[in-house]
Amino acid sequence: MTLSVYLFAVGWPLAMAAALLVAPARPILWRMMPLAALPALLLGLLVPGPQLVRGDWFVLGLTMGLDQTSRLFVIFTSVLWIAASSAARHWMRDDPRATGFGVMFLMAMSGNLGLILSKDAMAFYGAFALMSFASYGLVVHTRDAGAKAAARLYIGFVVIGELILFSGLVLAATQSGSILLEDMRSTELSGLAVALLLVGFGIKLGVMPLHFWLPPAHGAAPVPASAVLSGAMIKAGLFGILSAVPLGVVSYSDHGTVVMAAGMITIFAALLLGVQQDSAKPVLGFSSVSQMGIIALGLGAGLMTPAAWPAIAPVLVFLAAHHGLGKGALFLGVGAWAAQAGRAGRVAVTLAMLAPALVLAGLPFSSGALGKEALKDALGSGSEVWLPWLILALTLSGVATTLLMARALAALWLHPPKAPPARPEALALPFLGLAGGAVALPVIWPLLDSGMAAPVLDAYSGALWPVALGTGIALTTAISAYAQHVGPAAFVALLLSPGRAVTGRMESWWSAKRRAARRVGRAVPRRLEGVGQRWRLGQAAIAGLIVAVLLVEATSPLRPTQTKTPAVLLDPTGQETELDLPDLETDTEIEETEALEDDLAD
Amino acid sequence: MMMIDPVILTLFLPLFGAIAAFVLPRAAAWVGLLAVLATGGAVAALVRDVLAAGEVVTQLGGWAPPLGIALRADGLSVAMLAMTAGVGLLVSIGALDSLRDLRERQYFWPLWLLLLTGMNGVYLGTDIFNLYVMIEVIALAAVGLTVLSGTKQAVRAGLEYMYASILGALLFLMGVGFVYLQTGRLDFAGLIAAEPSGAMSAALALMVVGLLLKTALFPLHFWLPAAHANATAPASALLSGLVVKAALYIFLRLTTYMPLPDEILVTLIGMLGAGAVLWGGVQALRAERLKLLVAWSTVVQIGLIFIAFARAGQVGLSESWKAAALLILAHGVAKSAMFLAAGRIKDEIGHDRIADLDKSDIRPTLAQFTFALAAISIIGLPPSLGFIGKWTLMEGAMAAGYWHWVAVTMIGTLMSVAYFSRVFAGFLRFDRMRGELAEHKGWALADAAPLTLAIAAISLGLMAAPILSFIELGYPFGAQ
Amino acid sequence: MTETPFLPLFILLTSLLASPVLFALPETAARLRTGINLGVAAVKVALVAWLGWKVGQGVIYDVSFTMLPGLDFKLQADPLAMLFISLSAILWLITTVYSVGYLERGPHRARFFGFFSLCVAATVGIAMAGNLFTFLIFYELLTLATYPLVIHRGSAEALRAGRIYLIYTLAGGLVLLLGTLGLWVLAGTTDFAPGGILDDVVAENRLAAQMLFVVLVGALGVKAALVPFHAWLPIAMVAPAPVSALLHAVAVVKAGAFGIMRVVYEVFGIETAQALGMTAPLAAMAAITILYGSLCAITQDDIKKRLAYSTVSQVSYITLGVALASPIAAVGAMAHLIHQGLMKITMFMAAGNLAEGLGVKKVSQMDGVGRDMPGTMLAFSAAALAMIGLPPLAGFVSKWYLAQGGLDAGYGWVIALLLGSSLLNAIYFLPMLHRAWFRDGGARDQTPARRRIGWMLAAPPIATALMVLAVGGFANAPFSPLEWTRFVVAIEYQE
Amino acid sequence: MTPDLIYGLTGIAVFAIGLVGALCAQDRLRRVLALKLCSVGAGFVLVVAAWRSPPADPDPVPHALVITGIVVMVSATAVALALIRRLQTLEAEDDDD
Repeated sequence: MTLSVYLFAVGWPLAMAAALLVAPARPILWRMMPLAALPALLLGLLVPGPQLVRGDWFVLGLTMGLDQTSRLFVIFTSVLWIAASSAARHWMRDDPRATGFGVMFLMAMSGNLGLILSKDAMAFYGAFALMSFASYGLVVHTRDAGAKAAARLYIGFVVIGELILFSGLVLAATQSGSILLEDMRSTELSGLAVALLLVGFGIKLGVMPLHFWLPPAHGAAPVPASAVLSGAMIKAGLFGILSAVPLGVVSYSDHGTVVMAAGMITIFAALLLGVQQDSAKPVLGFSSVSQMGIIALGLGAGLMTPAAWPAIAPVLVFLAAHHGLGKGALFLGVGAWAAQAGRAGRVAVTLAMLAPALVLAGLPFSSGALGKEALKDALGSGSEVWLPWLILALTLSGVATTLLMARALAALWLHPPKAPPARPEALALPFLGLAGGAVALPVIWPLLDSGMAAPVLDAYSGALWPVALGTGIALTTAISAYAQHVGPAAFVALLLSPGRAVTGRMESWWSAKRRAARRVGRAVPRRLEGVGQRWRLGQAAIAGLIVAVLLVEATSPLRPTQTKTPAVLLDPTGQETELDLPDLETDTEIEETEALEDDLAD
Repeated sequence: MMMIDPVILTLFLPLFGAIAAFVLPRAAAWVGLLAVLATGGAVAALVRDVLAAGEVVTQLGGWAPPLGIALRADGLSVAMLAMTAGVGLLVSIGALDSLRDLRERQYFWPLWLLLLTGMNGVYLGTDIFNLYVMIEVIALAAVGLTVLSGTKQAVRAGLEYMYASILGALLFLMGVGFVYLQTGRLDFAGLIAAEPSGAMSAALALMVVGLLLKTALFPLHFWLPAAHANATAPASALLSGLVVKAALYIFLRLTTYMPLPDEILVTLIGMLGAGAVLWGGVQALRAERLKLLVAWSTVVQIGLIFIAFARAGQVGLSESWKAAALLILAHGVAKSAMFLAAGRIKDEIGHDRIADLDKSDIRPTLAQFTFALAAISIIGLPPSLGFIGKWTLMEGAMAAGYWHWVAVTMIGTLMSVAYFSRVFAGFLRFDRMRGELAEHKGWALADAAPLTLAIAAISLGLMAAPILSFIELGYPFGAQ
Repeated sequence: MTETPFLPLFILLTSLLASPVLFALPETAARLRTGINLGVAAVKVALVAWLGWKVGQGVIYDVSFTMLPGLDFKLQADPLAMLFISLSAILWLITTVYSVGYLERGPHRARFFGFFSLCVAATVGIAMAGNLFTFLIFYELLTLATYPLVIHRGSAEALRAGRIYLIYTLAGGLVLLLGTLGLWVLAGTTDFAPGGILDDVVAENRLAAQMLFVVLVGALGVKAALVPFHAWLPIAMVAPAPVSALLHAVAVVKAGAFGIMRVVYEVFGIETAQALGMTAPLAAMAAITILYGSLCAITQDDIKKRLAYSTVSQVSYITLGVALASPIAAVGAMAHLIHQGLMKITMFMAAGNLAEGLGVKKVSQMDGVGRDMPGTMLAFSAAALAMIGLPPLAGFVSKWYLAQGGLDAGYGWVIALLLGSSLLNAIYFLPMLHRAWFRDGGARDQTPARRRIGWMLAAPPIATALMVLAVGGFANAPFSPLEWTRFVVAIEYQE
Repeated sequence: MTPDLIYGLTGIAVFAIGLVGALCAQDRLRRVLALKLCSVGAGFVLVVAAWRSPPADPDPVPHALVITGIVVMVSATAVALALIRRLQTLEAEDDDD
């Protein structure tokens, strides 16, 4: 019974794909498209704990199930698929090859969900292959030269990857004596087997130097496909390694060294390659490569020091989910951006895209920062020789990601992507949903699995400066590029233009005020003059002054406060008398003060 | 030969001159000039006497007050006399040249000499009834000068001036009546000795208001701009430079002998002065004609002089009168120069509309230069006498802590820069001329008089120290 | 030593008395006017040289008479005054030559040279003023004498510029009057004396002394074109080239800067000013002005405007040097008084030549002017490089001392400021040189504006440029400005 | 109520009436008459000042003053009337034009 639930979750998309071949059912099926991944999501949410179900009846015997890791994987993967399929429904509405896309899309979905739910190597491999090959159809969908080239590259890598993976799985199965993944990952596999598995999954993961297929494919695929390719499918590589490689059991220090080195190179080399891209989606693809470099760092450390693995594993899962949601949101954002007809809408979408972009870049308190800090903590128990370098690389990865994000957003405006005529808001909804999920991840994650979330939640909130530095570099570069583009003179003029505009406006404001003031200044005296003449204010002032002076004199004590100064003046008799007033003055003063004192005493 | 007292000569020479000029209309100009010169000589003798004695007192006809009339000359009054004589002489010289109309020539000299008599009488007088008579004489002569040009505007302005002037004099007379009622005496000494009483207060109020009306302190200035602007140039120069000073002088003397009973009153007068500075400044900025602008600037300057008076404060008039006296002298010299120059400009260009000054292809450069020099003194830029007056005023105000008067003075200065620069722009702008620039027409005697006055206004500033010590001779306001 | 105590008075009177004579000369008497102009200027230089010799020997001339009780009109030729007098006397001679050439056919020459002469008299008066009161008199005279020069062209634009100039400078003068009165009321004297006269007042009433400093320096800052009082300077550029040269190099802005020196050193005394806490804000203001002026200069296309903003910036070096309150910086400041004068007058005369000879008034028209006017442009280039501070030119010497002084005073930021300012100088001067020498100005050859300039226009900038080379190259020689400056600073710092 | 008080108050009242007239009247002639009234009032006050209680002789000085005042006022009135006439003539000329 329970197996059938699992089979339903995996088979429902397949069934829809089959039904899509029947023309009359297509409209309703497209409408139902967002529901395709719903069973898997519900399964992931509702299954209470680790579960293993077997169906011996199925082919060679089938084992499916969920454990802590795969439960989280299936949840974020199905969320991504739901978002992508609701976008695809609108994206593909008028596409002549919509049916083919739908079929391939659903098949890839089925494969992706299936490999997560599989517990044995055969089923896993089958699902993995289904996903990989079906994705070819997604990559090649537009059929233009670029898409074809990308698809050719993609399929080449897929084929080689499947071969290597198959060899690795077979070897592992032989060595562990079981086809159950569980057994493989608890067996001491040989170095070769692990190497094959790592390379096989590494191709899907896109770690350098196995990344060549990834950016073109992500660029060529239609937006909903890119979102799942980047958000969900490359995580299948990680999931495969987590499932099949005996991490935390045996130390593979050579493998670990190589993976770590590859990861470190990946982070920054992808930056260098990514910033050279012209359009947004390949840039985002390189950003995915760069992010997978981070994950590779964790993997490498785990390979090297098994003791550190229990701390690293939950962080890697978190990072996978974080990147899946964020990158999926960004890809859908590109679609939403392209669907906007007007400038305002584009600006709005760009601003909205800043949220997942900054989350990816690791703004403090975002899932990006928490994940990276948690990874640093987890690595602390690993190799001490590597630790400082790892931490440095992780810190600087924030700068790298910021730059890539900036480049992607800039590329959006410089080389606007095309979109089929669709309802912009319909495309915006899944984008916003994923973006919200990416932002809210630190809150959601503990609700899903508090045990797995603990290391992340305990991590330091992260530093702002990498993002700020990246933003600064990006802005500087953008400005200098623009300056080169328009020429220095025009650039200086442009630099000054806001100042000029402000001063110009200030000036016009000021001159308007000045004109007004001048008008008032002219009018008021004229009016006053008129009033003065009409009411003969000058004449009235005479009377007024007489009254005022009399009033002041009447109200003041009849004692001069201004004492008379001594003067030599004529006496009536014609004799000169010196009026000796200074004494008088002091007398009056004394009297005054005495009077005052008396008053006060009273 | 019997030496006649220069005090008496100062008073009677212009009077006889006036009569002679009236009787001999053909020779009026020469008679007048001679009389002014002779008066100047008498004043010079008086200066010598005052320098020697400190003060000179003469009783007219040998009768002592209160029945007789005593004349007294001290530093301040002689300084005023000298200013009057000097300015009068130069204006007379200017008038020789600029008055062309026969009727104007005929009446100008008797009126002007009568005016001179009146002013000399004011400066020498020691009793208030005499002062009343003298200001009436001045008023009648001044009105005569105002209407000299005979235009309708001039007559109308003159009539208005007449009403204000007579009313002011009558208010003064009423005050005189009260004083006599109270004390039975009219001389200054009697005023000093008088006990404060209600009648004396009323007398003071009436006299003060009468004098304010005659000095045209805001808001009693309504008659002044039209009267000064519409008179002929020499008349304007005399009216603005000299006539208002007579009333100011009486005010200065009177408020010393009958101190204003209250600080509030002093402040009130200061506020009226501030009002004059501001309102006059605004009106000068608005004025469309050059002479009107100059007339409004007189209103401003009178306000400034009252501010100088009002910052008396605790120190009393014993200090502040110096600033007022310096400003009176400076304004007398500079303003008469300015009016004469403005008259010259009007004569040469044919109009005095400020807005059209720069359209004229004739540039009376010398008159313009004179105008600018006079403006320097009136604005109060160093080293002119106006600057010294303003310096003394601001110094006193600052020392007494009266910052508001300092502020008003500074605002007034800035406004005066603003309104005079309107005129300078008209002088110096050349891109709106109607034709080729005509050459300078050569100099006239009428240019020399204002130029001399303007140069005097500036260079007297360098002689401020001797002037100050001179006006203190005879302790006009007490020996501090 | 009391020989001919009236020597300073003679020096003042040479140009003061020449002025009315020049006014009175008819417009047509060009030859006579030129003769009087050059003769008086030459006599003045000779007298100044004599005076300098005497002052260098330690004689201090002092002439005074009383104007108001206790308040003297006082002329005093001390070493600091000599610095400014000799600058104005020498540059007056050169500028006179230049003006005669420049205004050959212009109108109102009588008026121009009359006021020109008056302007120099005022400058000399400012230099020799023995107290703030006398300083104020000449300061206002300078304003009045320069106003007709600024509006000499009589156009609407010139009048507008003149009005703004008048409003700024007269308002500044009025505030200076207020400050002088305040000083008089507070201290009871306005005499300049090394070490200051305000120690008692400061002890009694610190706030009043601080306010006095703000009022005085603010008022002088108007003419010294300190931001935010600088707006008049670029606008006053409509004046004819010799006037601009004079305003910028010698007369107006220098009067402001010189006044700040006098006030800080001899009214307050540098230690008192420092104790009042006023030097640091002044230094900050100067620093802002230096940067702001340069930044504004970059975007100007009009040559004279660019030079004007450059003046705003450069003159504040003087203020900065004063405000740093270090004797070494003071040496830099005073030397810059001379150096900036020489450099800027060269550039303005060169700019005038470009306008006269080629009709070039904008930087964008300067392509290839170096080939058309090699002498003028060589002079310009030398001055520009000196402004930027290239050793061993004049500008370098003053900047070097300012930087040293900054370190001495403990203000490390001065170095950064000077470097930044030099960079900005380079940014706005080098493109001009590049255009002049390395670009081809083919189109201009056909313009009708071209005409030959006579030697009276060509020679003065070259002469001043040679001086720029000399004062830099022989900075340590006896009687060089720098040497003299050290002498003055020793007095002002009472060492 | 001594006679001097009665006369004095009358004088003041006459002066006040004249003053009000001088300030309020519009007509040129009325204003001159009002000024005349003022002068009469002032003269009254001066005459009162001459009053002494009956046995004593009145003070002669004020009488002299009053006579002088009257003379001055008469001439002032004459000038004022002449000006008014002149102005009327001028205005009439203008109206004719």
